[in-house]
Amino acid sequence: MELIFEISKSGRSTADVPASDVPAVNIENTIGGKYLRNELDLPEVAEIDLIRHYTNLSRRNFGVDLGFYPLGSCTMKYNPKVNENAAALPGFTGLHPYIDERSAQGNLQLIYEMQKYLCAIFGMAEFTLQPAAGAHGELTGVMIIKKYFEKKKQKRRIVLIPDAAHGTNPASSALCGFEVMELRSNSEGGVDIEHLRSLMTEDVAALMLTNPNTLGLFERNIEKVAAIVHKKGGLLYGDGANANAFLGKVRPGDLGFDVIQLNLHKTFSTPHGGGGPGSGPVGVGKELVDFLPVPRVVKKDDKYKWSEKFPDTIGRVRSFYGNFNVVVKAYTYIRSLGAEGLKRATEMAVLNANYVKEKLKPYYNLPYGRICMHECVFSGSRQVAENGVHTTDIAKKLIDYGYHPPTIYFPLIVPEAIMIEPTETESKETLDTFCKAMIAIAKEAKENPEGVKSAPVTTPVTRLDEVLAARKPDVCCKR
Amino acid sequence: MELIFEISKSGRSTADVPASDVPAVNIENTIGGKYLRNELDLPEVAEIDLIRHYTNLSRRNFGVDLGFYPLGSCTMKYNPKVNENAAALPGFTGLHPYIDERSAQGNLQLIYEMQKYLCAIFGMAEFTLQPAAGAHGELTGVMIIKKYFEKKKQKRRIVLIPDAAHGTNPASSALCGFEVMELRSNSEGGVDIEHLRSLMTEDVAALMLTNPNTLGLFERNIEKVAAIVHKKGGLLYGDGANANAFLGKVRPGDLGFDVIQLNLHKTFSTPHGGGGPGSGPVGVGKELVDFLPVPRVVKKDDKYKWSEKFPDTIGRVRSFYGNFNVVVKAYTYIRSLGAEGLKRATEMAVLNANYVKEKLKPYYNLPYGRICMHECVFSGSRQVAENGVHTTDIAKKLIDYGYHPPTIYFPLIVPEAIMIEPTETESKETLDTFCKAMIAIAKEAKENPEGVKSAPVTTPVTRLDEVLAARKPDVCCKR
Amino acid sequence: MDYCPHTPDDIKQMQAAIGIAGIEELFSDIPGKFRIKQIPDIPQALSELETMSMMSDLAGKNKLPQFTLTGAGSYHHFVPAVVGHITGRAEFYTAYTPYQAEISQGILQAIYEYQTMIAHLTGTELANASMYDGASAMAEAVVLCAKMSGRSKIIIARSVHPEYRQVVKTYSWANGYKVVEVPYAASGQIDLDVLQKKLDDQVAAVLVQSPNFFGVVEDVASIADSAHNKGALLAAGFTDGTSLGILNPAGSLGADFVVGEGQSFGNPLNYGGPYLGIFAAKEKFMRRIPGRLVGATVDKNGKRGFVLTLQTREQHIRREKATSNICSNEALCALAAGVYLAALGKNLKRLAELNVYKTQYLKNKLLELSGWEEVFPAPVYNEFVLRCSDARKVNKKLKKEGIIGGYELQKDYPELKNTLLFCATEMISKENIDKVIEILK
Amino acid sequence: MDYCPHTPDDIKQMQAAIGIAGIEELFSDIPGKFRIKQIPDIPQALSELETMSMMSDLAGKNKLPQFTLTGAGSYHHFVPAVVGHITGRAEFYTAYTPYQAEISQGILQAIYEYQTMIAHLTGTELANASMYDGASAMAEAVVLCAKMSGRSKIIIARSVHPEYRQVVKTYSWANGYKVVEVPYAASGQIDLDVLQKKLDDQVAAVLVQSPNFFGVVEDVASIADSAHNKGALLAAGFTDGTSLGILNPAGSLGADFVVGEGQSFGNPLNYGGPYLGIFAAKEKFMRRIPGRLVGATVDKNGKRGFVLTLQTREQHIRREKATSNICSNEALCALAAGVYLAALGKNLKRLAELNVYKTQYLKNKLLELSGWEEVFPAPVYNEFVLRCSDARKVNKKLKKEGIIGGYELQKDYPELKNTLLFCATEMISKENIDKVIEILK
Ligand SMILES: Cc1ncc(COP(=O)(O)O)c(C=O)c1O
Ligand SMILES: Cc1ncc(COP(=O)(O)O)c(C=O)c1O
Repeated sequence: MELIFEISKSGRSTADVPASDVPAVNIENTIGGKYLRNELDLPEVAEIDLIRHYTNLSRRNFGVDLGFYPLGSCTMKYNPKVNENAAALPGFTGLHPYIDERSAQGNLQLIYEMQKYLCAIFGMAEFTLQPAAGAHGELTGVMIIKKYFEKKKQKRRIVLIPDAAHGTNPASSALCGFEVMELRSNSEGGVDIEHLRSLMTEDVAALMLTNPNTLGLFERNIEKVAAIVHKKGGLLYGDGANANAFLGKVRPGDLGFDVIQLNLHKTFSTPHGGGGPGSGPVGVGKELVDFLPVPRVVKKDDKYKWSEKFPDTIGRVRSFYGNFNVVVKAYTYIRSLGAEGLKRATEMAVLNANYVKEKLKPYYNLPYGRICMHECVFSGSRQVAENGVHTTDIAKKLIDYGYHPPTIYFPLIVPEAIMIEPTETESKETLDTFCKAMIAIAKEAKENPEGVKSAPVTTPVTRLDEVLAARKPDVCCKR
Repeated sequence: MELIFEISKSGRSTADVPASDVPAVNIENTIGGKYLRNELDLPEVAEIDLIRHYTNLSRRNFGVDLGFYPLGSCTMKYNPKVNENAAALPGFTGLHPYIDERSAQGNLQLIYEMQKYLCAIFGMAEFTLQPAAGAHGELTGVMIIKKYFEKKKQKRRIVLIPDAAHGTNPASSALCGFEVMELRSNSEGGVDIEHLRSLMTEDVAALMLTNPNTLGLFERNIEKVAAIVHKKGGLLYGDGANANAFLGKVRPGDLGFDVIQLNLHKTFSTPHGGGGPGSGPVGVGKELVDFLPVPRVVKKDDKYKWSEKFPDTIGRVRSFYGNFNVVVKAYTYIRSLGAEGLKRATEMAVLNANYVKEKLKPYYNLPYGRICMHECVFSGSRQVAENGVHTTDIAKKLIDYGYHPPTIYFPLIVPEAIMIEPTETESKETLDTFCKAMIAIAKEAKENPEGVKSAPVTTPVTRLDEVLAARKPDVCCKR
Repeated sequence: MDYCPHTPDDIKQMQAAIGIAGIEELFSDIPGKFRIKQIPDIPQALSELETMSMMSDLAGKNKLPQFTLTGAGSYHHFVPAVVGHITGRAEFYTAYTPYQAEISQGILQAIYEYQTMIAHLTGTELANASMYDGASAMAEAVVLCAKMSGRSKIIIARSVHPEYRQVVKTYSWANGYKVVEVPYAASGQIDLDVLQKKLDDQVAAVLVQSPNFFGVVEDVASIADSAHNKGALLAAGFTDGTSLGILNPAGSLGADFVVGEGQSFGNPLNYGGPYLGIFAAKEKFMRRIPGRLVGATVDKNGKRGFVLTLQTREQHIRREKATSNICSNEALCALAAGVYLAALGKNLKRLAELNVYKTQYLKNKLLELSGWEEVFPAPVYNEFVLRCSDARKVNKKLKKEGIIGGYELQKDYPELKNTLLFCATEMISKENIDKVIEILK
Repeated sequence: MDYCPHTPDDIKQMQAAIGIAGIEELFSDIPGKFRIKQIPDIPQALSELETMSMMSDLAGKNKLPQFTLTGAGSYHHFVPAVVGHITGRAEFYTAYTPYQAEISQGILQAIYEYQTMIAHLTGTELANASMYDGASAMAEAVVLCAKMSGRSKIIIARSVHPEYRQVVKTYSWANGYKVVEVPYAASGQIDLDVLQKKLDDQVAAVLVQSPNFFGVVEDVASIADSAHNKGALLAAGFTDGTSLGILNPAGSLGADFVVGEGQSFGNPLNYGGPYLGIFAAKEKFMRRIPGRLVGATVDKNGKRGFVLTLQTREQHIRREKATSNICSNEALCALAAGVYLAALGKNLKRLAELNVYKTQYLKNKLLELSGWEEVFPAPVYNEFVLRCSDARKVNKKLKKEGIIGGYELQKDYPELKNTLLFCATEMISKENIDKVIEILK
């Protein structure tokens, strides 16, 4: 397709500007010539052409609304439409962040209650909704940990992170000045307890644990893990991106987690927007409440207001109050599902993942044979060894079957990883046809590996040259 | 794609029903068993599956927002998004038709003003917005004519209709109890004046004229035509579906038209919705105002109200007040364009049509070589004669080029008609690439007629068996 | 605003290609004396910002009620979010009638599914792709019955929606049919005795609604028998489509045609339109019914696909001999109805039951007030008629609190003085009803 | 509501396939003592109707003002209708980050176009696919500058948005950087003398905004010179992005990074979020900047296509050595910004001019009132600071009429007692302003 710049023609525009109802002033005199720009190089397109351009672009994009999207670790569940409609109410979209609190009682109540609900669901003492995404929440969480030890006057340099962890975990720790040490997984896909014992010194601020981890496996020894960490005065951080696995089943706070970040755009069904906006609330145990970012909503006599009076706060991690409108969608979701609905979501998510695991395990290598939680991780190693067909090839072939591929090559500890997260909103029929496709691909990999390797063929472009893209980067159209 | 019934599974649903907050009553006792149904055979689908079903269906449909849609006589201009947003305001969508008039002053004002604007644009004395589409407007207009003569105690049986007219014209006349007589076109594509003279007796109630007609040609002798009809006491009815050709250029009222119906979903850019809703206002000259349908909006002391006090009215042609929300969009359009904008729309529409006509006339038979108005009509007869390629084939081939085909096989007086209406919202670039495609098809028709005849090949289905559909009709899925 | 993409340079080039020196030349066929320079009396063009603010102001001049207790042919039901998300897909709403089937499979299949759902719901064997509204659907049934039978007398129950009766009368007048009204009995149902008396071998069609305008469920089976006994056809309508969630549909009770308003199925109130006319029929009428029909067929490779079919009934083929003049219908409203019905599924029954609960609660609460009495004893769905001492005053009181009260029947039925037609859908909460009672106490 | 399509029968079959007797078995890895039966303290599930009515009630507890004269980092601009129609396309908003390029060309190309527009607009050579917001974009620039230079002192103008300064301080504290604030001069611009004094060879980055928090346009060229003289990098922000319609962008004036809030471009106020952080840079920083980057490339057939590129900067490849930890960004907001900028095109200049006209009119009218005086003489875009006798009282008076007044600067700048930061965009009409003057007279 043409670029918007390529259909631009001088003199056209979509949006017009009203004539001024106040006197015009001379801009040069008012602002000063040296501050003004000479050119303004933006595309010039008529409304019909703009709409066609972006509408046709949208048709080259795959979303959950088109079909199955089993992208592991991303929890691409269906995004209920009522959430969208609720969040679009002008009472929510139209408020300026600095409007007086009396005019924003609806928003403040929503934020306050959302925090309470999250506390109830996760067993934490308090939540902040300020972080804008999961990784932002991690950073906030790690900052809280840093502040905690600063307050205690303890200098701890290290954060322990399992080898299976998501890349944001080490990156967030590093962005907070910590040194990262990798914790090995054991043969069962859990924490290598001995290794943890050996690493867990008084120089360790925290263990960042994803539970269930990125293999989709629940840490059976969680009690022991928490004890080891706490014994040395360390804190247990939970990456809650996988929370869809345990709503209504277990609460991280009860398991000993001191800090946890959530991904509302995963667990709580807010749409991912092609890469955001998300929302990454952070929950903490009692000990850490004072360090939460400001401002925080406080309730007094049935009125809500913002307060910055928390002297031990880490400060702010974002302007205003976070991705408020995303929170509205997640709030709507929680209210419409209720406790029973959230539990059922988790149960069906785990049921779906185990079902897919069982169906596919005769055809693909399953590195960890345990019951999985909300996702299952296969390895394409058999296909590589036997047919030279890589996981990428399998993924691309799935596109031709009408599916978004699973997450691939993550977690890093599984070679040729294929990480399938069906989510609870998919029906048995969908899983059955998906598994059929996966099985057909396994067969084709044997019988006609080239057919798999040349996929996809049904897309507007075939496989793209990523090496070229990185070697000769073109990230800005030069006209 | 599967039918919604084929993905149905007992026990699923998308929309739930709240628990009752009032006491339940026994339905059998309350209503009586004999009045109750036993089964309710509706599809049962989860929200995710419903959304995927209809979203994927939508992707098998072509709209103006995807590309060029030169469907002659249908004026498939771009539908501005601001109109959609204005019409979606809850103040417009949320009102019950029987709400008291004081609570509906906004709507009443809009209707009142819309009628005035249409009067100004078309030079008529009064308008009604009650008819729901063009054909409904025609029927209303013909009823008004019938009433007029009834009132005059004249029994006129006949309505004259040119051979080039749209099928709704004779059908509407017949639905009003008139006998239809066909008026011949002359070699120039205009009214055969002599034939008109010979047919125009005192038994003729009206001449139904489309001007410009369905050949896209303006009736040069309109003054003479009107005089002949009026001389015999007949009325001149204008099918205003082609009004996009003359906004701000000429007013039907000035030309002698006594009644005219409009198609807001053509001329005034309201989207066509895949076949409706439309809106077909009817305008009349002074003589006919009393016969308009009721209720009518009247204004008194800056307040608006509905009135039924028009004893000579034909009555009602529809419940309530017509397709009000469609009118909102057309009103928005008129207000945003203003007089200048409407004129410019017409000018560019006519310019575009003539441009296409000039570009394509070396390649396709042009039965009438005159300057055209907002559309031009070619004939595929050359391609039939030389290559056995029919207009249908050309149309289907255009689909493979990414275009919606023009109207074909209409008007009936042009063999193998290809009726192209570009509308004013299309750019020169779009017309140029479209013409290139048309020229390429003309070439392919010569060089590889089978290639044209086997089109389309890029669609989810190839050519469909219409004969089978009519011979063994399946209009309701039997499960 | 200006939606034409033409730059001055484009215009110059295009003029040159056509061989004209100025746009005005293109209008030379219009006799000069009639040509105008500008439309008079139209307000100035507005920018998009000005347009939206002007339109918001206008919408703001309407006063949305807290809630409304009037139905009377237009029903406030909850519209599930999915409906708007689907009808808002540009591929659907910016398309024309699907003349070119290969690139219109989306709307064609959706309408085929709609037809099927409506046929099942109405107890008939088929339904068309939609008519303008319930009233015109009924009027078209009249025309069809008269044409098929060669008879020209039409019997209509007085308990049919007053506006529908007006539309039927207008169409009948235009075609020279005679319309005879049959009164309602004390029960609120049609007076079967009078009906039988008026039925003769000149009657083409009998028209009733069930539920009728008073909310009362008619004994359609008996009416059908009476009509058929005299060789007349029965076209039965309904008021609120959601009643079909529990009521035995007229199609199953012998009606030849089921016609009615489909607004209840996912279409907003919209001050009366756009709505959609439902037209369903027994199979034997397939080749005669008005309106578009989508049919299933196969493509060259044997793959299922959908087309507009049986077009020889239609105006563009048959012209003055067509069954009807309808061309554009209400496709997008039918799409909404299809999505709505697919979304509810069997829950339509529960929704209908909920409507009954609310209605009975409202009715019983009102009847507890002094001076209120029931007018019709026959069973009702979600509307009912009560008499009180001063209907206008009741509505005024409610209006003050932002509540739209009942429909005052006296306007259309002079004999029904101080009666109000109330409606309670799922949108009315117990709290709402209790408030009404509080106000009227 | 329940979004799981599982019927009891489905569940039974799936359990059998897995070989379990009940769902609970799937949770057996969770130590029994921690397992709960139900989440406590969550309100009961709601139907869709109840959900919407509950949410409407909640939204109704907010009071939308008639209009607002506060900007201060969040700007009320008109959003052309096209923006919502595009971001409302399900293919866009229900997609994840485009890891699989072949079925994500839509968002990839749209973001590539966004990157290009932002680069041009900011006078830089490239821009990333978005950050969380303006404040975190600035903070990420700090981290990058410090990492690249090995220096750890950060200079920030006190005229930078107070919340941005707080975010910068938080990130800096976490990384052990020292943040030094430079005061504003009497003009309202940064005090260049103090800046120069504080600049030493330990300074990694200088941070300013232009327009700054007071609405004042900074002399970015001079600031850039000063910074570069000491080997420091300049990250220049802005407040209202529409100012770039007329102002010479910081990128053209020597800034190494242009960071700021993109909300003004087609994103609603939304009570502060989601917004989008703009991060633009000179070409030489391409392989170091945080955030996603879309790049053009070709497919196997040589056809142009787009991919996420230079991913070795990112956390999923480099983990703790990554440039930043950012993963999800604000793609849909960036899409909105791209559509907005493409919709306005060169009209962005006219829009910016209109903002200036409105602002000057408001300012001059207020200055005509007795007791009002200008605080800063330097040129402004669409915000300005005035002093009056009682700022709180002014806002209270306006509030009574449903108008949000100016931002009270005293909260963040104790020395600026009784000063108000006003903003007038194209959304404020002359009538609005005249009304304000009438109220304050
Ligand atoms: C396990 C895990 N943690 C953290 C994140 C980061 O979340 P976000 O993309 O919202 O920053 C992800 C996202 O992919 C994840 O899968
Ligand atoms: C010339 C003409 N007249 C009348 C009509 C009928 O209009 P509608 O489809 O709105 O009933 C049409 C529609 O195609 C038309 O082209």
